[in-house]
Amino acid sequence: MDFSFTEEQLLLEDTVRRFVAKDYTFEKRRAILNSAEGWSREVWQALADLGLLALNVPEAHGGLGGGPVDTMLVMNALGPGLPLEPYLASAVTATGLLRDCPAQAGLLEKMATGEHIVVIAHEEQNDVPTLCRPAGTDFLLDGRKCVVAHATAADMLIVSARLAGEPALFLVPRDAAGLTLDSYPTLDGTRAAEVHLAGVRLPAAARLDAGRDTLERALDIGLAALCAEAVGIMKAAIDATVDYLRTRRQFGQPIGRFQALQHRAADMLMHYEQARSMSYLAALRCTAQDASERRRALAAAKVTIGRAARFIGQQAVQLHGGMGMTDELVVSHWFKRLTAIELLAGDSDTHLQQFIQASAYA
Amino acid sequence: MDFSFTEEQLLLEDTVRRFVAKDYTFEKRRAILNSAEGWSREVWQALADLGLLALNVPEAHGGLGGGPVDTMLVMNALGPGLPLEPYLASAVTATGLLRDCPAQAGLLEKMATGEHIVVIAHEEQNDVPTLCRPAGTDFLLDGRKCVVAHATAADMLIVSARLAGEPALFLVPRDAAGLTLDSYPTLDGTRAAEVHLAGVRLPAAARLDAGRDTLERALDIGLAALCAEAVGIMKAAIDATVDYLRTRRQFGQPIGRFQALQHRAADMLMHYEQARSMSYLAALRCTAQDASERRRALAAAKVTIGRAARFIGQQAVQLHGGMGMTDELVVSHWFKRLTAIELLAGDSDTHLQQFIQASAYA
Amino acid sequence: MNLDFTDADNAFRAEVRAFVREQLPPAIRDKVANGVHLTRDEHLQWQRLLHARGGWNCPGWPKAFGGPGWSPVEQYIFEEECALGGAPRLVPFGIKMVAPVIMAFGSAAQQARFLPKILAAEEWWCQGYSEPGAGSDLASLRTRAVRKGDTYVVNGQKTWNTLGQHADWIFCLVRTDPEAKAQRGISFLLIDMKSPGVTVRPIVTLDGAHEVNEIWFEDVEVPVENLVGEENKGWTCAKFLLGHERSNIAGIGIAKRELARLKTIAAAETKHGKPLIADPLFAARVAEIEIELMALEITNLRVLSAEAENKAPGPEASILKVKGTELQQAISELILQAVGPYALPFAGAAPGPAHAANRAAQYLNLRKLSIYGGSNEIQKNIVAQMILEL
Amino acid sequence: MNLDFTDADNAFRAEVRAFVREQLPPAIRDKVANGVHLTRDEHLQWQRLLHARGGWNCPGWPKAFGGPGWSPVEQYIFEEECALGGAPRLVPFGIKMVAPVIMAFGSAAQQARFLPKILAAEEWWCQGYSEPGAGSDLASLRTRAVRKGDTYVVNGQKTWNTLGQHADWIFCLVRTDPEAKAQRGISFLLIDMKSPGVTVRPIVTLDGAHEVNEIWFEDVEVPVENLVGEENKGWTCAKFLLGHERSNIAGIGIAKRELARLKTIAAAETKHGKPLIADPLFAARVAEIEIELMALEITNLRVLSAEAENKAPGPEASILKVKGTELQQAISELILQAVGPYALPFAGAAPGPAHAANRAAQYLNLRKLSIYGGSNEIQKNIVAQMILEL
Repeated sequence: MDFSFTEEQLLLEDTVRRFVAKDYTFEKRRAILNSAEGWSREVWQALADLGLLALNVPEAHGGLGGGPVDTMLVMNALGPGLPLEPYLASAVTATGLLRDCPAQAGLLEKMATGEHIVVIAHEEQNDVPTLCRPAGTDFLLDGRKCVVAHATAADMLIVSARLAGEPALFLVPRDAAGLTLDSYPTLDGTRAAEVHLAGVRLPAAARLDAGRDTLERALDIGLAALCAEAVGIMKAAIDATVDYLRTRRQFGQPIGRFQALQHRAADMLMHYEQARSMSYLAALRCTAQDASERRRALAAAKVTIGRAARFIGQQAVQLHGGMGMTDELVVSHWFKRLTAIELLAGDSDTHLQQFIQASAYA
Repeated sequence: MDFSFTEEQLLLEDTVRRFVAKDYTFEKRRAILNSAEGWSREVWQALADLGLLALNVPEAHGGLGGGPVDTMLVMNALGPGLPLEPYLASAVTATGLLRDCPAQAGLLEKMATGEHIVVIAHEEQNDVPTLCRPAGTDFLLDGRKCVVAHATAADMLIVSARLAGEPALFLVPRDAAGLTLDSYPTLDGTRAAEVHLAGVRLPAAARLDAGRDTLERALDIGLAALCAEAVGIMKAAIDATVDYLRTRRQFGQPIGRFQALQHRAADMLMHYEQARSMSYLAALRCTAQDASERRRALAAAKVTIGRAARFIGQQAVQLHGGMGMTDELVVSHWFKRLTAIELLAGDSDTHLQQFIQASAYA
Repeated sequence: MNLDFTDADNAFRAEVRAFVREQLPPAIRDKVANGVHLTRDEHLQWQRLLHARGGWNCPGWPKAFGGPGWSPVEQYIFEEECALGGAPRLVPFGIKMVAPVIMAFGSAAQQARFLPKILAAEEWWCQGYSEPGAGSDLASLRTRAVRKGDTYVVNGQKTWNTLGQHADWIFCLVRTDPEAKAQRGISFLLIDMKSPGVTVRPIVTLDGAHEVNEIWFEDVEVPVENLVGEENKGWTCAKFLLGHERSNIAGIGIAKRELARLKTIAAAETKHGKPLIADPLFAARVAEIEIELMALEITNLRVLSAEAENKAPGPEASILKVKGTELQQAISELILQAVGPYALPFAGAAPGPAHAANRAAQYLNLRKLSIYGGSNEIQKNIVAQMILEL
Repeated sequence: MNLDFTDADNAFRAEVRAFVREQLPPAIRDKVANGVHLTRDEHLQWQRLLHARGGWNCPGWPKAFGGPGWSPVEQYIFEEECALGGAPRLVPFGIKMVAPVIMAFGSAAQQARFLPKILAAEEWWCQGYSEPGAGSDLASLRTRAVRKGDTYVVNGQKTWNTLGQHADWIFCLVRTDPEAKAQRGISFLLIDMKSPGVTVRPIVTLDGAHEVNEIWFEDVEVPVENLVGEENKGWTCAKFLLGHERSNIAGIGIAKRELARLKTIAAAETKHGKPLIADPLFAARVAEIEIELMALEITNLRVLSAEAENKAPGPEASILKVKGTELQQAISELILQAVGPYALPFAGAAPGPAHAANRAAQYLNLRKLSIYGGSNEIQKNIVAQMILEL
């Protein structure tokens, strides 16, 4: 048992933290948020230059061969900056999937340099499946993927579909004929889109040599990173709230002297410490081979992080009073991202039920 | 809509309150608790003399013809005294059932005077039913009823059993051959017993002219009274706790000056007010003809009262610190009765699920 | 004792219900249903429709001032039916806040000048209470009014001003005696928003809305006849007003409407191929809230009933505020959960089912409930100190 | 980073597990399983079995004093395996409280006199900290010790003394300088329970148990050689001791054992003809707790790991105390709910299934967890003030 990090890992975290503090300030992010694209290619290149896009790419394909613990530290540090770029979607989740597809080495190399962005389009409304039918040696895709984060930023989409009743994955260029994106902002500022596929024709090579297991593990790698992101934001929100409690005065004293608010802050910290512990577990188990052990750990982590995200987000706003409600302060933006994270990748109750199932209660 | 009480009702409540303060002190109760019988026939007679045993008996049978609202006020006032006598079981629930059985007028008259005590024996472990088979014009009963409060104090038991697959009710003398009681104390001090029925032979007249509906309504009348009892105890526990917070000093000031404890006390009061509201609803709906309206109201009341009982009971002990843990102070005894009430007549989750069903959610 | 409304109450309820059903413009109803903020004109349109019905836009007003002269229970029924029927909440600053103060403390001239315009929904009022350094702690406010002949010259800054961008008038607490301590030396002043020196600066909130403002006063001249009550005795008005602000503080009608919406959404959304509302865990979460709401409705009616017997509307209102706002927030949380990922599209985007549109913004917006009108922490202080005497 | 125990740790765990399985007397195991209080002899029997294994009854002691010299992680594994195996909790007053103080501050003579008797489980210690007027607020304690020649004469009263009826010795905080303020003027004194003038008065608790006492001192003469550390500097010992009391404060092993018991009971009890554990709502309540416990175990290991790196065992222990006790209490609540009406029989009565016996008494008894050892409210003060610096 070892809770320490290597010097390289600490250096990596520190690098990201300094990048956020210096090059991804709240003001800069606001300008990017209000831009037409809603994300910054320049920032993306900066992330590439820092080696962050190569982190999860195997060394054989020009990457750094990092793993979930490295990613956890990066997401901890990146979280408070509320990045609008598809780091988690492309450099973590999609990379995590493509890493298992030997034929995609070339694509991975381009992702490591920042040249290509890839996101997974998997969710469907009310589970109406996207369908694939063969057409000669080609495939035709029809369906709709919902709330695909960063779809417009992507060069390629990894689309899941049913082929003769079985799940299959396809690499679809964003400019493929028949593919249209209905893009919109989401509550935390990131852009997402409805992905409509109407007879999108793909060559046989577009089908990925990866099954449901590969997809699920990639999604779990993404989920662990999402947990780490949340933990980073929680820490920032607690620090800012405690600062506010120390400086804001009412009834002749700093409001942080009021015991009820002290206990609330203590409750926030306790939620955070528990969330942080589970984020460690998520990072260490997200690549586990035993599916039920992995499910149990990840589900438990998401439940813990979901509850903590809600409590800490809401209380950070509450303890900031009216100021917490303003768009002007970063605290409301942290709250919004924490709210989104609770909804993303399955809500707390869904994971609670998955945990029960994976634990074979009855 | 009218939340006021008649002068007679207020007088009744005041009478009971004064009886508890003067004639049912904590010391007196402790002596009764430690006696061999565990309850006091002398107190029972005093309750009869005050007219309380006649309260729910129809005027035609020598009673006062009172209803659930009168009972609510009595239970509010009686609750803090933690009576060890079978008031709720006999004078409320069993009376509520027998009132609907025209043939039992004579028994009711004896119950009104205190001469006879009757309790319902209905619960079965894991729903293993008590069975009844005809033997000539007689009936034979076999089975086991569990945790029947005050069974040893009763002259008669109303026993539910299955007769040819249908529910039926029988009046069984406590000294009937084949009926044995395995008696024990329960956590709140009242005695209960396992009721074993082995070939208990009863004449045809022992069968009550009452079906499942009558039994269910009587149990609901008892449930409403139980809610009112809890509300009375909650009030007493809050008053005592607030008194303690005002007088107990720590770190140079009364502990009631600490904001976290103030907020806890406020939370206790809010639970109490909500519980009190639902106890009104329970009293007014427990005799409703519409079964699903009645179920909805009673289930909602039990959930509210169960949650409040737990929170207020636990916090009354917590805020009293070590003193709250002692047998010497009444507060721990209120906590124990509140704990028992939460478990009795169906726990909170059971009623939550009944509420969902009665509300036709899906 | 009984919990049933009288026949007269029920007839009145039916009358209000029919009115709302027939008169509320569908465009307004839809906006309310989707949590979209109304324009000034839409607010006023609905208020004028109510006004035309016999002063219904001023449900708490006595007949003497042109109101309907309703009992607390009738007011409760009215507000509940408006909420259930999907009507917008009446903007309270004129009708529920400044008007009662003017009725109780204003001169005959002030009553004649201001009340009819409020009643006719011709003038919009807003509130100048909070300041950057004085939120719940009103006694520390710093906006100054210095008397010069027949005018006060006002300088200072107010914040968390709701919908002041629409307002014709603002009522303010201002400091008239800088030497006096705490609540003394404060006066209650009515200020024309068109006065030179008044600046309204929007505060954008986390849901992207412009609902609150900062108001700046720079050498604003206010005629002394706009002082309500005595100079330096404004605290009396302020305390009186706080009591009145609290009618309908629990928001039972709104909570019932939103609970019904939650159930509708949960019946339409599916989980593992079944309606979400059939999921035992989700159903239990909904039921817990429904039961609490049942209890709170009765608690609210008990407080109303005590009020009707001329017992003062006391600190019990703090209980209603805490529980009522907690419930509204809890319902909005479950709605968000029920909607799922389609709650994420923001700022008007609505790619998902119609019921999903704007739910996240509403959830975010409702976080204000536990902060404003005296934060829930302050309310618990009041419960502990005023009711429990700790 | 990794969360797995080392091979050496796992081997050690297996060793402890085997020992407990083979050596723990079944009668004691059954009593622990049913929440029945052990006798003095039963406690000592188990301690001596552990002692014979190489000082295992003193898991935190260094080898120099005859302990096993375990790392914090090994101590954690040891306590977890003892709990999981159904062993009684080690009574902490000698081994975990007074012994570390004597090791750190005691004279060589004191170490020679007292430590071997603790190690051999020959002398039972109890604690004299709390007083009727001083619970969490130790600084206001009033028990006096006046020096007369070579003895202190002690007068006063201690309360919430755990299992003092079994004790041979008591360590006390006493006031030696009545003029000094707050924590100053307090000394740390070791008192023979057989001294004339010591009276033990039982306090019966709500579960009917005799687990705590009041201790009265009337002109009790204590040799000055029983003073630990310097006169009037007892606070230093007290603070040091509080740090040590907190190892295993989260009670993870016990919580795991009780959670397993809860699941077993919920599998045996039925609801609507199915096992209770298959009820989705009940299962969700169990799962919420299991997940919190998973998290707390890792949090605990993180604190241990920081401790192992010689970072001080700091205020983080307060987090472990609050969460750990909340979880143990929550598990006992669910056990009560699972058992249902058969939880009501009390005081040894057990008419229902075997798993139902004594569950109510245990639930009641465990309310102490959030009160003693520094109430959970005090712990949150510590978290806010020491960690968050509010």
